[in-house]
Amino acid sequence: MAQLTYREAVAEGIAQEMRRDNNVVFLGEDIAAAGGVFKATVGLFEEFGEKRVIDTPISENAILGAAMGAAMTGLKPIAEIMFSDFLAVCWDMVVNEIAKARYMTNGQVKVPLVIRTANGGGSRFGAQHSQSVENWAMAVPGIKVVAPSNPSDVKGLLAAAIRDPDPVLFFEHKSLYAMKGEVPNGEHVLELGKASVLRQGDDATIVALAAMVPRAVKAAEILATKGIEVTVVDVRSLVPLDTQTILAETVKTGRLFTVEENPRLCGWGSEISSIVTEECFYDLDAPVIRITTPHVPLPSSDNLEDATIPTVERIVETILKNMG
Amino acid sequence: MAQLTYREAVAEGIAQEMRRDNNVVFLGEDIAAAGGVFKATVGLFEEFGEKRVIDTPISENAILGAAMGAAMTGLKPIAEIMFSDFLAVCWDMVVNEIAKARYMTNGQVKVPLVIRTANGGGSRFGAQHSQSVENWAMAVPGIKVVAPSNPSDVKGLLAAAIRDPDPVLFFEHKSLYAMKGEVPNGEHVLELGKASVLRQGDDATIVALAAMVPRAVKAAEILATKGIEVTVVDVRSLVPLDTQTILAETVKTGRLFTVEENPRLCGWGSEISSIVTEECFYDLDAPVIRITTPHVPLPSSDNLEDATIPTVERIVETILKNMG
Amino acid sequence: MSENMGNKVSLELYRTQLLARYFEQRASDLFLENLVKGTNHLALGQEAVAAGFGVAMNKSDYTYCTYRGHTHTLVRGAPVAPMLGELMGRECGILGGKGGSMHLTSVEHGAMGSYAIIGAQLCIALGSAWSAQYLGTDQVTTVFFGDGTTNIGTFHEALNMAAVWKLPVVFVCENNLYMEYTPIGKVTAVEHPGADRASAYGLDSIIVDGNDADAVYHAAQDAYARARAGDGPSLIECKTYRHQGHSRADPGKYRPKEEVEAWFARDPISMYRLRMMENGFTDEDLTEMETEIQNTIDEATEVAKLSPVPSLDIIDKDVWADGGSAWRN
Amino acid sequence: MSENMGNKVSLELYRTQLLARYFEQRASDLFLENLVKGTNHLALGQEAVAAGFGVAMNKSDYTYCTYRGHTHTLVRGAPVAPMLGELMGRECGILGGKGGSMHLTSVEHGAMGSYAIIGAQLCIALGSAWSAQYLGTDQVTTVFFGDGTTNIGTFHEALNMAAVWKLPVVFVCENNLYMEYTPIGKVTAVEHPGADRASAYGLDSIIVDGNDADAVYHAAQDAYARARAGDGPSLIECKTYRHQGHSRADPGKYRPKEEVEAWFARDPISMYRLRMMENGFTDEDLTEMETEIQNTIDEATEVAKLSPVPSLDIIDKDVWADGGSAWRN
Ligand SMILES: Cc1ncc(C[n+]2csc(CCOP(=O)(O)OP(=O)(O)O)c2C)c(N)n1
Ligand SMILES: Cc1ncc(C[n+]2csc(CCOP(=O)(O)OP(=O)(O)O)c2C)c(N)n1
Ligand SMILES: [Mg+2]
Ligand SMILES: [Mg+2]
Repeated sequence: MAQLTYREAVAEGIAQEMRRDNNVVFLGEDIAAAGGVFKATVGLFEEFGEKRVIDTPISENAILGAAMGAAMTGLKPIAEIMFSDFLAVCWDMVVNEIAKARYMTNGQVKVPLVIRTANGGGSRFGAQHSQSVENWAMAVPGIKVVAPSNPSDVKGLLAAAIRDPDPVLFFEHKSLYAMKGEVPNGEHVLELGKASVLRQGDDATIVALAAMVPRAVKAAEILATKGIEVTVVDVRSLVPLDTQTILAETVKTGRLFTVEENPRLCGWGSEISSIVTEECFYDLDAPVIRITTPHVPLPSSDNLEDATIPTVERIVETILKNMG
Repeated sequence: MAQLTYREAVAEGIAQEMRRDNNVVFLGEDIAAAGGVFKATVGLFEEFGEKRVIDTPISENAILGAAMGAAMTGLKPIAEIMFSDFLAVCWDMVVNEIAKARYMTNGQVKVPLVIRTANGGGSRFGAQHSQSVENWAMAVPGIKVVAPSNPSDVKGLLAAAIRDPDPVLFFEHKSLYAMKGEVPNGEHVLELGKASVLRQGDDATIVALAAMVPRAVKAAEILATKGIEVTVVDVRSLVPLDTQTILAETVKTGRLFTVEENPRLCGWGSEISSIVTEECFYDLDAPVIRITTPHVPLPSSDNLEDATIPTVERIVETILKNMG
Repeated sequence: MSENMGNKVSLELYRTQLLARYFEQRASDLFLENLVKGTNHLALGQEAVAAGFGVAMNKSDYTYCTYRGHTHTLVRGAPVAPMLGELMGRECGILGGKGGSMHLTSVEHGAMGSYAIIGAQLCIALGSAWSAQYLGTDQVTTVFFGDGTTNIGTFHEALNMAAVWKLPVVFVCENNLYMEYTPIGKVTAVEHPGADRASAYGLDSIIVDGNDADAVYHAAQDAYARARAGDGPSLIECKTYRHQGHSRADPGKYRPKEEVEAWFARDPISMYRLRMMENGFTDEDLTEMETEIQNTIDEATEVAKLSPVPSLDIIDKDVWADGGSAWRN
Repeated sequence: MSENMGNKVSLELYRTQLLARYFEQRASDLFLENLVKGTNHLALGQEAVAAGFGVAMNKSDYTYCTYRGHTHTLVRGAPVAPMLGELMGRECGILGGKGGSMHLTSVEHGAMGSYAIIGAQLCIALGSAWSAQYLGTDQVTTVFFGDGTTNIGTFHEALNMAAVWKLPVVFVCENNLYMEYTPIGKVTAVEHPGADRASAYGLDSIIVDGNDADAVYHAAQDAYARARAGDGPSLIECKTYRHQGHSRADPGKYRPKEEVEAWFARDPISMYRLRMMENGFTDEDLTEMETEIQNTIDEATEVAKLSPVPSLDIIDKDVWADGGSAWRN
């Protein structure tokens, strides 16, 4: 085990796979010589050279197009879209091309690629650089959606995403880049589509993702001091979705709270709430409660942003109120 | 009352508003001289001339950008994005610019515009020209989302959208363009955010939108012959959402079925299911059941497409199975 | 056929154009018979472009085309019955009936797909050019698109990146003078929507007569030589004209009669036939070839007609590499 | 100040550049004091561009700029304290603390916004140019963007549509040689990312010294005259250089020392000061002006520092025209 930051785990995950497979290539804006605007790809250019680690123009459609065509013809590209908000600029490539090609061609076209992107709020960057858009991706058939909450998962899930034969949208959380954690040395590959249960309790279950995971864990600790024991599930991957774990952990406690950074409407919480309600209705002691960002663009100043995204306090209060 | 087709009602709704307000302008690809690829805008160019009804290059970002900037400076633009699938090409303009401008500028920037687009399947056009993406729009704070199911609503809701001081994404359903119906003569303006109850029954409630509305009504008629009386609610507008009507009509029957063309994950049905479950949990006799397109891109051939989008039969069977 | 057939390339160009022409005519007929559903964008009148490039390229090369992509896919060698079957939504379809007319693809023939959202394929084409460059193969990528497509952002991004990376890719703008129903001049800042933009990417301005298969073929050869030599992309504007409306729904009434007549008088296939005869082919030779190709189309039509509709099972297939569509465990 | 101040425009250009310079220096200081959060993209070194256009345009004209838009917003007359307050996330902020450094806007001054997603504002700028044309006002729209922005699709779409519609809009490419940390030459197919693309839209190729406020001012005047005469858009490439890194996080190490030195030697403000003195202004005159502007910034800083953080109430305000954020009844 090594102590790595979340950002270092990104570079390590990519490096592990680039060493293994010469056909893994990496492109994006300022990812090479500069090591990325979040410094998450430092060292890759030096190790793998300009043929495999490539600085592109500001051309998000060309970046994803090039990645797609390369994936169709033998390479394993990793493309960075600097901020997940910018996926909107090249959304056509994601949803209409990359996600649909295999299906539309009856399996002829294969698109094994990874799109990495910095997702989420907390950096005071304002509404165009802070969104959590993993729900957008979940709504699109044909693309896998992964969002790790800690350095070890970053390395293991990124490696799995690169090895996956299908396109994967990999959401790194920009407010976690500085987070430190234990990461296995040597080859580390996880399986996509497995949630992880971080803590177990009898009273309620929380399902969270990415930056909401440490907050959920913290909330659980506070609740424990008040005599409420909650299970915390880190979803890790929205597609494929580990409904087995989510349903099992919900049934055990009879109560489910989802904690998501998505704005209120049509977030992934609504999907999980709907699945759980449909499939475990008679096992629920109370309705599923979604804790979300309100349905507003994200404001930029510290106090406003902090009050908008779900906080530890809000999680605790919401659970207390509903368990009271 | 006049008998109009859904497509004629589009032209009539636009014409009504262009006659009223000289600052209403209309732009899009092939919408002027040719009257639109769906012939939904025939006659407007002839009546209002090339200064107000404008054929554009294939430049969806420029179309929406021009509409936005014009809306910010005194005009009331209507922009057509030919197929809703193409919203992905200019998604940045919708979600990051148009939807957020007012909020980010603390109310300084006003964006009163309408984006009209042909949504939905049933035309054997394949996966890139058949999607129902109203759920994408619902997920974005700052834009209103309307989807009419009949000619009268087309005219009345389009007029309301044009008069609305906020940006509205107006989803016309391409498989309804040929539908005929009674449309009020003269000025006809509805209110955004009001669902309509098309039929009332005691046994269950169906909530549907756009092309799923006539199917839901048909299903209700078939169910009635089997002794099951269902309420059918046409949501009409996803944002604002008429939760009062949806909740009231669900509580009356204790059972809710949503029927949507969206692929399975994160469709608007999941949002309504989550709201209803959270707020009426103890009034529900059974879990909310979502009837959706499976989570696949839409296949093109007749029989495959027909079997993918929810059919009258599937609605009937699902309700029968769950009421059985 | 007789011995004096001469130039193999001419023969191949004529044969390829005929195949394209007869296929499109059949697609049109089947559409009128209501055996082809949805929509259908025919390249009738534009066959010389697909043929010229198709004949000039190597079998291992890659191509990308548009919703108007029947002929571009055919010229790569994609088999006729599955192509027609796809238009008809049959089980034998080259996409199993899942894609339809706008998405014809035959990866085994290097036909990497037909793309129905304007401009996307220009960016995707960068990728196979990049992989060929990376892997050190000599494969060149050709990407077809229309005049109207030069006004969307992806055109610009693709051209710039191709030039910067010196990719082996040839951008073929088929200027048929219309973006759907709108004359290209009404929506474009320059006269030649492709050629007048080449310098913005440091490329030569190239215009060829897109109704002359030989001219297209030679331009293609030059571009391929350049690409294979590592000298990067080319942008070639081919002036041509479609014989029918934009798609099934369009009678094409917006086009001036004289313009239509002038272009029909320059029909690529009639012109090429005349040239073949000037070059010593006999009417008999050519008629024999024509009959043979027409027979191929007829036979394929029968095969496709006999094919059943796809099994509903495939709805849930091939979203993922494991063959299925499961999004949960 | 003394009587011999001479040319009013020069004075205005110098004053405007100073205001921009001192504002950016203060923003930088406040950032280092951790009073400005998030990110901050300064235009230090590029002030002559914003000033040249700002002085040349009419009060009623429209402007659009980028995340590097402090100076472009200031030159329209946006008040300093609310500008600094916005960077600091205070209640007095020009956006109430909701937008931040990357979105400065002052609609009442025609500063129609700062846009943080590359290229979008070029398309949005079409709209106010269109409305001015439609309504028959003489307003011209100016839109600022960087060299790196010339490679995204929206650049292309905006330029083409502006040219086709003959819109009164001026596209100002501030070529500071870098797209973030990447030299523009490494990712661009032509030497002059703006000017070498002008012909693709039927426009003249125009390059000006972006560190010379007079040169910028004259180019702006020409473009505005053209726009107001109904002759359509212009694309002007201004060569300039930023004195700091791309944003807060960037020390700018990727730039060669000689390059940096050469450009610092061409600091627009020092150069302009010399020219003013050559033209008869005294050191005293100029120092007086400098002090006055510095005082304005100091006073505004105090005002902003005293302003409280925004009330949490505003989180739910102004999504909609009714002032609220309700999505349900
Ligand atoms: C992004 C996008 N916008 C609009 C369309 C609708 N559309 C289909 S074909 C077409 C015209 C294309 O014209 P051109 O590029 O000249 O090709 P041609 O059809 O003439 O071969 C348009 C606007 C589309 N498919 N994708
Ligand atoms: C669509 C999009 N892609 C990437 C970015 C990230 N980004 C912000 S500034 C920048 C560089 C812009 O360079 P240039 O246009 O030269 O402007 P400058 O910063 O030099 O003023 C990039 C890539 C963005 N904001 N939007
Ligand atoms: Mg064309
Ligand atoms: Mg720059």
